[in-house]
Amino acid sequence: MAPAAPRSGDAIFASVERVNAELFTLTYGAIVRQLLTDLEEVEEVNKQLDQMGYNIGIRLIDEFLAKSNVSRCVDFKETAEVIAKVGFKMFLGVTASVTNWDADGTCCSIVLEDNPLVDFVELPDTCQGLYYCNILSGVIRGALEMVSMKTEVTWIRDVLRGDDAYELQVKLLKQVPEEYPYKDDE
Amino acid sequence: MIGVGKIKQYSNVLDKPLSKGKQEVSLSAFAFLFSELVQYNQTQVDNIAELERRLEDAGYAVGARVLELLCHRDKGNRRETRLLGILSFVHSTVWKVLFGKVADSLEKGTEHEDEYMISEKELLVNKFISTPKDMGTFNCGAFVAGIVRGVLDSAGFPAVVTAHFVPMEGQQRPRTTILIKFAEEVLQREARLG
Amino acid sequence: MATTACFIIVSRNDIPIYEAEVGSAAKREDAAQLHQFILHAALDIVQDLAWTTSAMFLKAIDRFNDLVVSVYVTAGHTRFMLLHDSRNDDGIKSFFQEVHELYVKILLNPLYLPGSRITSSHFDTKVRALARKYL
Amino acid sequence: MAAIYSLYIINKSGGLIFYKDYGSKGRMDTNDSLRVASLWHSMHAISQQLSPTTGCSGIELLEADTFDLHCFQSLTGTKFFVVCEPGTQHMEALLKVIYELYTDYVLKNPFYEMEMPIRCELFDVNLTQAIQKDRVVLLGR
Repeated sequence: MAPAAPRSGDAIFASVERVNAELFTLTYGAIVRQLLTDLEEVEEVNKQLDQMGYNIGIRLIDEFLAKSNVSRCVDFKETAEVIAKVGFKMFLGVTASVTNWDADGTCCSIVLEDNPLVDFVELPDTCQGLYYCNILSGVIRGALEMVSMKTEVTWIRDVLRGDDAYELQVKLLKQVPEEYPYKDDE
Repeated sequence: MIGVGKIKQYSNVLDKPLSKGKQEVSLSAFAFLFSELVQYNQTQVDNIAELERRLEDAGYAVGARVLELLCHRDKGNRRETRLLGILSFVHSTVWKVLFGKVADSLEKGTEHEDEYMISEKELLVNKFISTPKDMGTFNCGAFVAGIVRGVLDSAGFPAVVTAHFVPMEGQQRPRTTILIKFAEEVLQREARLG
Repeated sequence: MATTACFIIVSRNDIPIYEAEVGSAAKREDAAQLHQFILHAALDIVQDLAWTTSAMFLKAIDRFNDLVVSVYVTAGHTRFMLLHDSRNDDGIKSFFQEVHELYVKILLNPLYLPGSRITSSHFDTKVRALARKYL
Repeated sequence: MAAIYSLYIINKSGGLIFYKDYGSKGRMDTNDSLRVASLWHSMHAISQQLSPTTGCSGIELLEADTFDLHCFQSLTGTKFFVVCEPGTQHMEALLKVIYELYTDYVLKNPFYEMEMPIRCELFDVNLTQAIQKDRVVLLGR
């Protein structure tokens, strides 16, 4: 069975069941509020949001693969392109682009045109260090780890902190070969 | 770096127009997020009643915002002052915006004057959720019960709102019923307003 | 332009969450105190009136010498109250409606606790601009 | 004529997380099914080394005289394989449907812990429907 051609983000987004973005935005707002009450320390909230994103990423990747017919990505460059072009559109209905590749193609930026996590968020003085959308960095890190790519994902630009766009840096740390260690060493 | 991804810039957030509520995300995105909300709260509690209360609290604040937004945007700045008015606001306007459809049914409780039930064969938040048997009557719909309570409370109709699985004969899956039990003062005011 | 105008926002449980003297006359500290006292006194009238109409703009509900109290109640029973001496009802209604839109945006900020004080400076600047425009 | 004998799902470290048989043929008790799972996991991995072509992703079809075994491994390492009557059609398509049911009713269930045995009522319900619908297709052949 010849592998079906990978489908574009738009095609998948149009074909999947969708919900009003406001339900998503308001629910995410409820999560951040809960964390701020439970953890108080803004740095702790950033960590917890990233961890929650990671927990989502390790599950969401299978849906991404199942629905997008993406076959094994040749290299990290293609992977980042697929995440931006297909992944963000398929799940969040937003377009993202990949820029700022470094020389050896192991580090890039993903820039979001729009961000449905945020509607009328304004960081009060008590939350200055907060990375409100930190769940996104965790999702990318978790998803890539499930396809054997250890990465570090950090925010470069955040509109809530006065920048003009949302920009995530994705740095490939290690490509984990996953041959089965059948030599009985473990 | 060309201005890729330049989001329409507003000097401050209050200049941004209210969204029309037309933007969408995939159901999967919401399902994964909601699943994580439930899993996170499981780590914060040590019994099911507390888990339900925390989900309800999370929903409550959403309800308070939904009321103001929808009455302003979709209801042309009109306030609900009567019980049936606020119930149909929840059953249709709120449900349509949040869950994309009017709720399956809105009924008055048979035994008690102060009880009403909104039922849904397939509550959106429960669509992919299989509650383990050992969690008894626990229902993730507590989040939706919280939203409903948030709407009712803010509108001046305080109530206790709970989510229940109700088996339906001939159906493998029980439906979810949101049970609304209004506070005494609401009924008295209703009587007074005649 | 109203020479005297005091605008306050009171939460559902009668806690003031925003105040601004927006009249053109010179501000006198004691006048502001008096204005807010008058507005608070009118609260119980608002409470009953709110249930008799589904409209948000309740127009003039009380009087104090030459000053009039106009009120606007949102869906969540947050109350905008204006003590003023101008007679321009349409202007007051537009003022309330535009402040209402701002208030909804403040409320949609998940990091704002409903019913707590509104501390956003943008909100304050915009309300004063609206007052100059409509009152 | 039970076209499909049994279905296995293995997590990425070879642990059996789901086993269901359809009819008496080829039924396994729990220990045997666990053994088959880890045996298959190793064979699948070794086959990648043995294969002359580079980038081979392991056995997809094993044809024996009394059964066929169709296997699908996701890029995340989860394996779905079905044992069925020789020559049964549509098995690749069925495995793809099961993979999507897994992403919906298992991975989106907050009460499912990753890599653990699957006990999700909605997965069972939808799986049964998928297999039945498919069997009708088979019978209709």
